[in-house]
Amino acid sequence: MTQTDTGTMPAAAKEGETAGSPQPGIGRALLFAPSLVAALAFVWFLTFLPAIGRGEVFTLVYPWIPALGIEFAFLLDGLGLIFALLVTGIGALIFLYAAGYFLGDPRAGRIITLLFLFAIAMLGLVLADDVVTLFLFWEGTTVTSFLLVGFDYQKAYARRAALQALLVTGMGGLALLGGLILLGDFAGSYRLSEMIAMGPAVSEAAIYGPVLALFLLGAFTKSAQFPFHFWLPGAMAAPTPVSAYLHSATMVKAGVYLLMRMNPALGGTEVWFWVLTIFGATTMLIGSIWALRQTDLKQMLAHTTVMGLGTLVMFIGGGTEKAAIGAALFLVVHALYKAALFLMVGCLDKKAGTREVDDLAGLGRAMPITAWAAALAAFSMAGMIPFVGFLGKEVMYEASFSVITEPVLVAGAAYVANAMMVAVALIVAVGPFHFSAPRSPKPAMDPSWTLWLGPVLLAGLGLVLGVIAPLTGDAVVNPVAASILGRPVDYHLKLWHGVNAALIMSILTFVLGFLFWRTARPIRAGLAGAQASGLISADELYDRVLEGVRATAKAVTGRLQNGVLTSYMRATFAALAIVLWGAIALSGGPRPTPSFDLPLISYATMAIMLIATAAVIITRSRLAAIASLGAIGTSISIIFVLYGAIDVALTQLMIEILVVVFLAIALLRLPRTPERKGFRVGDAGIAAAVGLGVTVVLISVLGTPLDLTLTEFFEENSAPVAFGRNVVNVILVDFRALDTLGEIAVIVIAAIGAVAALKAGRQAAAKTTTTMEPGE
Amino acid sequence: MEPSLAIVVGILVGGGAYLMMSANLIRFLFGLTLVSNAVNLAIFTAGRMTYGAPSLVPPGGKTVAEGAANALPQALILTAIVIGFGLLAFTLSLVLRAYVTFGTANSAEIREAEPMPEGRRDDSGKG
Amino acid sequence: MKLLIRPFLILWLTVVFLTELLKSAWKVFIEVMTPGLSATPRMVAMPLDAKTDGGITTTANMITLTPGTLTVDVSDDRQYLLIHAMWGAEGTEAVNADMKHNLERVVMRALE
Amino acid sequence: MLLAAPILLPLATAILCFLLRRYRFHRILSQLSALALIVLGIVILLEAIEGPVTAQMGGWAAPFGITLAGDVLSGIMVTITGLAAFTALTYATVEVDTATEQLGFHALAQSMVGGVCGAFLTGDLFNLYVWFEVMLISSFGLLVIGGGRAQIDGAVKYVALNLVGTLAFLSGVGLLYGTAGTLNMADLGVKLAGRMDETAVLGAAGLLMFAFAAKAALFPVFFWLPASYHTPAFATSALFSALLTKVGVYALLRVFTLVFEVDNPVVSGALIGAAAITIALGALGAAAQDDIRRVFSFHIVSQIGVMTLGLALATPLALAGAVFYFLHHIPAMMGMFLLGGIVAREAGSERLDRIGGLWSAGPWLGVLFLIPMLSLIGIPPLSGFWAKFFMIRASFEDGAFLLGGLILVASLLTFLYLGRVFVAAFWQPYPGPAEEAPAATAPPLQLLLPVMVLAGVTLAISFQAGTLFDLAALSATQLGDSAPYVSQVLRQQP
Amino acid sequence: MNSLILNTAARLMVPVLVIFSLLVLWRGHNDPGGGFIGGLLAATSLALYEKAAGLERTERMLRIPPLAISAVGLACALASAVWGAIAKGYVLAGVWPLLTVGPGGEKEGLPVGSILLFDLGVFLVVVGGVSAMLFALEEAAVPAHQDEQDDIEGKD
Amino acid sequence: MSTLGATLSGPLAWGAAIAGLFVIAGIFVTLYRVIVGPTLADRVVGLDLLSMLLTALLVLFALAVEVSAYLDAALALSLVSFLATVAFARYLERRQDVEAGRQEIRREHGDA
Amino acid sequence: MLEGVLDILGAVLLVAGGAFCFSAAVGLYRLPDVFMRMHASTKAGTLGLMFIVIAFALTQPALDVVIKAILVSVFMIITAPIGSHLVGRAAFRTGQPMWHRTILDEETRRFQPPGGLEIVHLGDDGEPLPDDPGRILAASSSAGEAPADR
Ligand code: NA
Ligand code: NA
Repeated sequence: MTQTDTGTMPAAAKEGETAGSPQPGIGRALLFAPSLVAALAFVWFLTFLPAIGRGEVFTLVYPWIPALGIEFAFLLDGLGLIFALLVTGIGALIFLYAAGYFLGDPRAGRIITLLFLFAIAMLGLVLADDVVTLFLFWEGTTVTSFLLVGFDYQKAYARRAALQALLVTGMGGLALLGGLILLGDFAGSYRLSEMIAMGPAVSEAAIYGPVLALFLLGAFTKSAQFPFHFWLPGAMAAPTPVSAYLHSATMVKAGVYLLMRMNPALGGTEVWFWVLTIFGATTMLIGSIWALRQTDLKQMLAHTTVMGLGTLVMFIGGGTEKAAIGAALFLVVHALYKAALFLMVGCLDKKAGTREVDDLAGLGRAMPITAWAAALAAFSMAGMIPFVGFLGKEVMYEASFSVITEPVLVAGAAYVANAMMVAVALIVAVGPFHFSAPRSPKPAMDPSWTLWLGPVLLAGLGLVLGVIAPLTGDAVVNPVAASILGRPVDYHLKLWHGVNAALIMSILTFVLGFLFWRTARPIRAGLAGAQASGLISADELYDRVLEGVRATAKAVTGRLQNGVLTSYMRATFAALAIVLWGAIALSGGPRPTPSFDLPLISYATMAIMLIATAAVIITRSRLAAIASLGAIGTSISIIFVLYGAIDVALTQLMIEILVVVFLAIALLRLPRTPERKGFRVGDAGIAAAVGLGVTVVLISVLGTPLDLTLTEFFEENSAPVAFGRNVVNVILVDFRALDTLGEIAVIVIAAIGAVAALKAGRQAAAKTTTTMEPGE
Repeated sequence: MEPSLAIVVGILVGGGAYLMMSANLIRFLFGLTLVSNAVNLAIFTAGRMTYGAPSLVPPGGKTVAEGAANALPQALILTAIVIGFGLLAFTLSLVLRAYVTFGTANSAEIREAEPMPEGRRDDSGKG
Repeated sequence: MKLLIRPFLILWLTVVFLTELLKSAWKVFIEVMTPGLSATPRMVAMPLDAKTDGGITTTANMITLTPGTLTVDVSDDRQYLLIHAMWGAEGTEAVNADMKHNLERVVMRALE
Repeated sequence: MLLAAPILLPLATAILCFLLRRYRFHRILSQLSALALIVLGIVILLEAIEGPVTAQMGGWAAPFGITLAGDVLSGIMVTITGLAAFTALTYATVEVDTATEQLGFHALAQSMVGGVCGAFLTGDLFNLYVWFEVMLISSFGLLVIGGGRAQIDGAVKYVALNLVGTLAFLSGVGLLYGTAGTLNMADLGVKLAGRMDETAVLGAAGLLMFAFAAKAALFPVFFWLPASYHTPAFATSALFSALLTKVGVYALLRVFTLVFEVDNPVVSGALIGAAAITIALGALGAAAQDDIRRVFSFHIVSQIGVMTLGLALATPLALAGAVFYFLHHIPAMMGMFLLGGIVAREAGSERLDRIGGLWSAGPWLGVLFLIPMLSLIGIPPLSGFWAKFFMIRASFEDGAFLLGGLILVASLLTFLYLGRVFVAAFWQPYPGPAEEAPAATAPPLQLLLPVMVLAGVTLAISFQAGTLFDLAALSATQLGDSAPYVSQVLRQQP
Repeated sequence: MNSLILNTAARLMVPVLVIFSLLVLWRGHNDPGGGFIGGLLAATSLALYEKAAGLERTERMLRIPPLAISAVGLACALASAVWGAIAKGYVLAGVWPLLTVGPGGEKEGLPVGSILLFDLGVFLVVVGGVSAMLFALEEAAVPAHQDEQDDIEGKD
Repeated sequence: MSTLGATLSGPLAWGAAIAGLFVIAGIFVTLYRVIVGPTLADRVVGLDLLSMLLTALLVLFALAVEVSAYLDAALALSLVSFLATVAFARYLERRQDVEAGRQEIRREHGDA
Repeated sequence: MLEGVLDILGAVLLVAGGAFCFSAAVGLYRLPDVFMRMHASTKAGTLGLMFIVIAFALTQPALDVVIKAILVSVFMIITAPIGSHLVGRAAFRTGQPMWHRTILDEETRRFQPPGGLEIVHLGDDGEPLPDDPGRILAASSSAGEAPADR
């Protein structure tokens, strides 16, 4: 595949290196404030651990639109708490990291502000207990993510990735909104907790299918599930702290969160299992295979994130208690090691000058802290005992066996994925640091504490949580699993279960993982070949879909809005004909039989009009056309006289002649009518339909009796009350004077407009006409 | 009731509509004039005008004579005629202006705001 | 003196004119309602004696409404009228003399 | 006098603007008049919360004289009209040159505002026609005034297509008079009750629907809008975007609740069909465009479809949603247009491939841009989200799942095309020569102030969504049950 | 046109017609006529004068620009609306300050009041508006070299 | 079917009816000239006569139904038709000069 | 008695007026060129209309009717010849076709435009003569197209 500049991210694109003026002192201090705030929030959330562990639930509700039952509502339970802890805890470290990472960069303020805003949105998302509240924060993460991915907006790939992330997650968000509203209306409440409380009632309802589809679309796009997984590697255009935070630890887990949250209501069905398992497993496999294809460490991690998300989704689909435990545990495991590894890669990028795996080697001595952090995180990732990753893998295998429907499928997928994680862990933690002479684009050294503190703490926590496995299980994992399942969980997490099937699987995993690591280069080459041979990636598919949408839009719009007035007019009159004939066809009522009993003078006048109308259409002489128009207008005014409408007749007469005079003046300048291109049959058909429709409706009107109350009132009050004997005039200037006021306003404005058009036209012409007199 | 007028109205509307669908803006103007007239006549017909006397109260009288024409539709038509004239006069000015600007009164050749998709594009044209 | 008789002169002018108009319409009536065309059209330039705007205008108008002749134009120097005569076979002088005798003199007496 | 003031005041201002020679006075008068209109609108709104208020012109009792009637909806609309006029005319003080002002720009703008207010306040169908014409002819003038080639092209199409609508409107009114013998809308409603299946009534309803649809820019009569809205001055575009189509939708709302029965299957079917296709075609059209204002124009079309859907569904929530949509859409869309103007001014073009670099020139403009943009996309808690939410919920509640889905799909396209505009204007590097790239100097205050006011209003609507929804719901109640309106109009005293 | 005959006739006819149009305006409340018809009549007369004497002379004769005339007309109508509102409490209400009505309904005095002001406004609007459009059209439709030619021929 | 829908009777009604028939017949004959031409001037003359005949028809109708108010329409028609004739005559005379000006515009815009 | 006489007189005037009007139309139809047609329309038309108006005034002798009748008559008398003058002048100046039997006096040269003009001649059937020798009034060599408005 050739790289073009249309917006695909170059493999080793640099980021955040723009030099700028250093931050002033106060500004610099302010950069660290979000980190402190997040840390305080983390501590505050920690205090809830015991209560939540006991199964308590906290709520916070403000009224918002009471008329529609919409509230600004929050709920803190096990699931919410663990996410809140991840958001604030990892957030604190990443804000700190970002402050260091962007120190001296004028854009530091912007990115930290955006990160902080994102953290708020993410926190709101996981704590929301109201449909609108949830969606508010859900879209909040979409928008902040858009702005963060497009942070390096000068780069075409960053703009493309930002728009891609916006569109894909935006689509999911809209689907989710649809699902939320549907479910809310079904449940009669917009409170998530109340929807969930309905439990299986939802899956038995008729709306279950659409609701499920919409929720899954929302969750899958947000959590980069196949076939929407492509946006996540693209989003790596964002600076490393952003990738670490949004695109590994938190935002991409929003979809997973949603599935976990809705599991009691939407889960437990065949379709739920199959969809989640198949999509989760596919995502997992795709992510792991393409992770090996990458040479950019960040891209590699991004693909393993896709894999991790697939794993989570697959286990949420599992439906058993063990599966829920597995999902809950892996959620924590993944967040910790993946954030640590991302931050570590950021350190490498900043201090060694590249993220290309082949350009980095033997830096363990130069960057000891970084190397240690990498090692700790990688151990957890690979599932080494006693890291929490080990726990995760064990539970995962146990969960696979527990799955009722297709344990072999699930276990097999998990096996391949875990082996791949081992391989990637080895690539990331071993390759750059050990067993080789130092090699890097620039002299490597450990970064400042703000940069290494995050990876070290996160990776260390992976060890700690593994060591205190029972506590981790009771305080963190079980409440989450309880939320997923919608019922209390009684499971005891232990580091050592003795030798069982899961342990054997773990050992086999290491073997396969090691094999993958050793054969990484040939695999990579093979994948590259497959890619080159025209295998279409989802990312390309996205482009094609987008192009397809644009092409469809252009085709449809080009056909309709084609810039040709006649086609607009044709459509407009055709619509009018359809409206008229539709109304005639779909209605009844009196249809009088016409009678024709008028004096000759009436018929003569009408005949004049008809002859003149034909003349206007047929004649090629413009003067004859104008003269015929004059004849029609005059005839109409004679008809007005015949029926006693003398005022109207006078007005009509003078207006008509003025029109004729105006036309005659304008025709002095306007060009001759070009030869008619024959008779336009289609137009004539439309015109005839319109005309005939008007006639039919008009005759129908004549079949109804006319209530003359208004006219009688005017006739009786005109002379005695309004002091005028010409009833028509009194209506015009007294009874309905407001009409006349508007009407004369029309004349004034028409005159202003016409003068403006013509004067400006004359000025415009003066610029080009050479024969113009000077001073004109 | 005057069904014959209803038929005349239909023919005027049809003829006018046909002309309004023409690419030639002058013919469009002719069509507009026709349809405006037709609509006035339609109101007139719908207003159940009867062959009769003008709606004038005789001097010293209290109300109009028996069989006087219905005054209300007359007032409406009068208003409509004048408004229609304003619109027509403006449209005429616009067509003239379009001709001065584009050198043509053929709407198919007036393609500035919505240019041909693949055609030339005038850079300076945006106002 | 002239002021006193002017109304009578104008009245006379009117009478003369209405008679001429009647004759003129009758001639046209006969010409078009009977088969065949007897017309011998001729365009002539008639020298004007009337000098004032009103005089010229009235003369020109009356020439139009009287038998067989029709004013087409006034020359830029106001010396001549261009006249289209339906029956100009007898020649220019006859046409001119007829008009001068019948109309222009009456007009000038009444208006100038 | 209160109800007539929003009509008379702009007209008087128009006259003064035209007669005064000093252009500075035009501007000040114009702006003051618009501000006064806001006050008048709010006063009407406050009075109408208790129930509709009416005034009989000339002191002639309804249905003989012309009734002006103010309910919550008209109060809201007059207020927003004032806001729209104020912001657009403030923007115009810089954008519109003196020569154009000399030709009567302010007079035309004010008379358009007068016509729009007339349309919002009148209780008489023929009078509605008259105010439509005042609005229409003023918009004609505004479109051609001081125009270049594109403007004239746009004007020709705009005028030609709108004239068809106007003629249909007039015929519809005439036929309706011939059927019911009255013109007062409340009286018409009484007289036409239960007669929707007569050819005369349904035919007239069809003509009026066609006319209002043409004004509102609904399928298949929306062509005039994308053909013309991108051609005049941005202030004019913005004013048009705020008022013209809305008057069409307003008229649909008013006439098809008060005079006709919108729950008639033919009427609602036609409206739903037109609205749905409009939503789809508008969104597709916007996705196909490469000019800022053409994107916006098609976006308007799409949103008009959504508003019309509110009427077509005609449930209380749907009607409230439609009213709320007015509230949301006018300030947001105007803000978008005016910001588009600033973007075009700074970057020197409206073509998406010829602009860029604005974020570097001043990110605050981008942030300002994001407010109406995200609101129009429908990002919560901004006003546009609520508007969409109400409509989707109303569709779902009515069992119209496909329609709700359609709104969602159209919203996705909104992400696409408005996102494209933002990325092109702010993030994409300026494609032209570097010395022409947008500078970091702030545009004049007269351009920024209206944009900030509109963004502020959008935010205020967003955060007062609850209160405003109550207002919209009250308005929907008044629309849905016209009995109080009718009895207020037809009570036997002038 | 530069026709001596037309010029002379127009000079004679137009003043008469304008006076006649005012008469039509005045009597319009009781007989066929009124602001519209009167205004149109006056506008037609002005058009005739314009055709005969040329644009420039007509504009000079009018003194006030026609658009201003029509704006003043609209102002008259608005003033009438406000007059009614102030005097009677209803916008556009008829006010007849010089008219007294006897017990039997017989009227005395002059029928002059807000309604006549309104009708006058209509008259002015129509005269001004129509003339303005006519003049502008005339100016735009006749290319510049035409006027030049007129000047060569013209000695009106 | 009556000719004019007259309200009066006696010789006058008959006279009006016969005159009405004459005028109506004349109108159709004149329409032929207006529409067929062949020259512009023919059409203008035709239109002039057409309006004259329509005026006559109006007067006849006013007489037949005994409403003198309808004479107003006849008066107005005679005025405005004169204006139309003047405008058309000018159109006739100027058209050719303008034709030259148009060539210029076409040249400027580079298309014919 | 008087009324009866007036009625009969009125009826006669009406019929005569109608007949004159009709003859004007027939003249317009029958006569071969525009100048001759103007004779018919101007004279017969004006008198026909006047007869009808006078009949009205005679039979309904109210003051307003008489005034209006006089106004219409006077107006016709003033405007009809002016109209024919303007049309005729335009027709002459733009070289409208002329019946081939029309004799043009030498003095009419002074009424031609400076460049002179060429006149197409119509045969008795109203069609332009095919091999018209042409009565070219002044030096004008350019062979213009037929000015017929086709
Ligand atoms: Na003679
Ligand atoms: Na005449």
